[in-house]
Amino acid sequence: MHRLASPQHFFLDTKMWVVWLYVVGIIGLLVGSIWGLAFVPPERFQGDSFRIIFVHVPVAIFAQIVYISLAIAGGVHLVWKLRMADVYMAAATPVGFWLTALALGSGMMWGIPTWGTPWEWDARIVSTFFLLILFLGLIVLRQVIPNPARATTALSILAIVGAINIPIIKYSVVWFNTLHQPASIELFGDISIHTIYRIPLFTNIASVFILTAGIILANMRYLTIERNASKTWVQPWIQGRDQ
Amino acid sequence: MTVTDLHCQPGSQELFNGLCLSIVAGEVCELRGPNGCGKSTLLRIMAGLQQPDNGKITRFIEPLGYLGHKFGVSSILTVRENLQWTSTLCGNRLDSHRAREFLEKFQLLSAANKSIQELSAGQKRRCSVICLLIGNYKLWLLDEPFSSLDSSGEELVRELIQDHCRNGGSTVIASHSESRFANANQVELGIS
Amino acid sequence: MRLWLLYRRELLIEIRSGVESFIPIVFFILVVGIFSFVLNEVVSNESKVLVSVVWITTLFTSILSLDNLFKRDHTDGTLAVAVLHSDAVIALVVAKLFGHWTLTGIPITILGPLIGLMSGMQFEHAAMLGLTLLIGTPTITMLGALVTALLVGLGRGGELLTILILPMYIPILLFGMGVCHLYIDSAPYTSELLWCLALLTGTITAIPLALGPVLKLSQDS
Amino acid sequence: MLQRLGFSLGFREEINDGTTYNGWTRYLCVEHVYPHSCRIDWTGNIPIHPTQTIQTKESGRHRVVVKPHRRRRLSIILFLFVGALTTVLIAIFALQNYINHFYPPHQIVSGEVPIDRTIRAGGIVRESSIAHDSTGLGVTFDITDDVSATFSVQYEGILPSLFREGELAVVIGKLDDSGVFNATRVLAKHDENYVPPELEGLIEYDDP
Repeated sequence: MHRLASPQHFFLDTKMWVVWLYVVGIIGLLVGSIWGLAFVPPERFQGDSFRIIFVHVPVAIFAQIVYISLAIAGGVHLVWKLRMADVYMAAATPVGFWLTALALGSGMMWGIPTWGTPWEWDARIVSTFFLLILFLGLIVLRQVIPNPARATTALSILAIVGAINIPIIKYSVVWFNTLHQPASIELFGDISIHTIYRIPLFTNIASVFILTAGIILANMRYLTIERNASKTWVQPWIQGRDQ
Repeated sequence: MTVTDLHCQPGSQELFNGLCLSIVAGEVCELRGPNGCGKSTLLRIMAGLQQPDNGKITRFIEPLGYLGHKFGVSSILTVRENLQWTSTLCGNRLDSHRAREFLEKFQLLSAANKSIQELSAGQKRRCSVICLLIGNYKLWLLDEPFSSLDSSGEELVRELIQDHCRNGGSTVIASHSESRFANANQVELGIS
Repeated sequence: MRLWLLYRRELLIEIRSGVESFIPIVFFILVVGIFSFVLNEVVSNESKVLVSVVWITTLFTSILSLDNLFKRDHTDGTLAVAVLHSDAVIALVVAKLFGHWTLTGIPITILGPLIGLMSGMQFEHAAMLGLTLLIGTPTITMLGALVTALLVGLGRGGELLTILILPMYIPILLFGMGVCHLYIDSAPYTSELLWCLALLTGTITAIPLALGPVLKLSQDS
Repeated sequence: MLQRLGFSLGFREEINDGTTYNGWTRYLCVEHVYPHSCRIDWTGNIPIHPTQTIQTKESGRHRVVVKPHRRRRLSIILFLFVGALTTVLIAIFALQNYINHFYPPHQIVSGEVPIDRTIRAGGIVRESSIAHDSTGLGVTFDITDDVSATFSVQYEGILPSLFREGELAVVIGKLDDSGVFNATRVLAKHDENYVPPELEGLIEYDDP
């Protein structure tokens, strides 16, 4: 594992990984969603609108997982000052942002048929919304701080503080929601997952995981090139000899 | 204090690589070099304000006296309040007698109760030098100490540095004016 | 002893900088006034709305005033001097937090219930609002100070502050308001009150110690 | 004269040599270096402030660091520990007594409930007790805890879609002196609902 710490080895070795991750991820996603969207019988309450679950649930799960991974990378950066941790954070933040945006989007798309309004102050949507703001904060902070060394440390602190806050925000939102204005139908709450839905859902979850890992890895490779542009081993790629 | 193979690359341009330096008690070390060659960055790194990209700094004596471009005095408070604030910060007592003696030495007695905003740059610099003295640090890191000081001020500061080194302290000065210290060892920071 | 001296210095700076340090309180009164004026019929018969209004305005007032918490000392260079004394910086930071709290936290804790009483809130509801504010405002100051410390020295840190801090303030806001709403509903509110306390003790343990290194990190502008 | 000094894993032994340095008592801490860590050969003297006398170790495997420090670190760790402990305790305590969120029927019936204030009451809707009055939206139903206590509720408005007999319901409103609870809001509990693990005791309401 130590070999990967050096930027050059990282760039060369992971070339194959990215390709494989992309391939498996996309195939998995196609299989899972086609199966979920087309072949699964409509759900008793909501009929077809329920199918969005195959997109929404995996995406929402991984949005949070990416943020938690950012916080861990932040911790690693603060403690051991690993260069890779910083590159990972820079690569993973936009991916996390788009995942949360997708989760919110699919949540709304699901909201229209079931509740009649796309935006329903339901606890789960609200906490995903705040997650989106947290990601936005990370991205904005990175652009504002000119000095890269300070930027990474500030980001890792913010990521850690944010990660500590996620469960608290979730709990307080769910509590606040159920207290005042009762929780309308939970996103996927009131439908216990029958076995026939389970398989496509898990394939989708696995494939989204692989795809996200692939995208993040590709981002990291791109960033390693960009950061070490002045180094000698990077020159052949800069002239675009082989990608 | 020892600095071992320091490497710092803030922007794209590499400031220094593999720099080794050790500051010994009772010695003046002068950092020479044109503007923008990283003198103050090196000083900030030695003081611990800035993190080098890699390399290690072992500091034997913890509290360091650092005098940067900005005057280390808060502009709203008066001179006397600043002195009192610095003494509370460093933890050593400052009785009014000693404060008065410092002010007389730096001809700031008249401005003692005026707020720092009204003072001239030279007077502000003297005030920050007094704050440095109050802390009685062993190691001084001075960034252009003579800037905006008149000749009497410069003379005063130089004499302070000399007797500071005589009784065992050490000083690192980053300045581009020509050296005035006999036994100072020079560190040239040219742009390679 | 040192803490007291540093705290006095903070107050001295605030008072000496004249009106500028009273802007947050005026902002608080103004915004609460506007809200209760505009929502007049709602506020008069339903004191819950007023509680929410007061709490939300507290958040914004603290964000407004947190920006120049470290800014003045950073421009003067005193922050750099303080950071070098790693054990003294904790005392300075605590003094700063207290200074900021006395200028924004305490007035709000007093004014909030007062405004509530004026607009027809029962006495013990206003008292509960005051209690939750008393617990909430230090947490807000400390959490905000941590994020401000990250942004010290950046040009336009202020507006950015709001985006970064608001998600962190949500729990404090919800629990603080929740206790008052529950109290008004005469439902048992103990667990929410304890959550406010937990947030407070959590921030008290973590933030002052963390601020020292964070300030040191954000020196190299 | 100065050998390359690197940081190394070792334990710190403090010898108090009694001299003070501006108010701090000075500890001479000698770090005993484990053989497997990076080799440090230390010979000759270290450029320490001449006023400090140093006792050299002949085995050469020791590195002498003169560091005036105080008993600070211990107080910080203690403070952190106590703070974290109180926070966790308060959080646990808060989680525990969250459940009693509304008055059970037997309290309503036995009158331990303040009359003139809006309160929350909850229980199971008694079978076939829902009666719509003729004028329109008014509806009366009984709430019981399946043991003994039952109280009737009078409500103006649309009942929630998931409100059914035999299901849990929570009513918010005022109890008038005749024992009838006129509710301003009625909330019905879900049948099977994904309740986050840590909120087992919570009852989720549903209201259109």
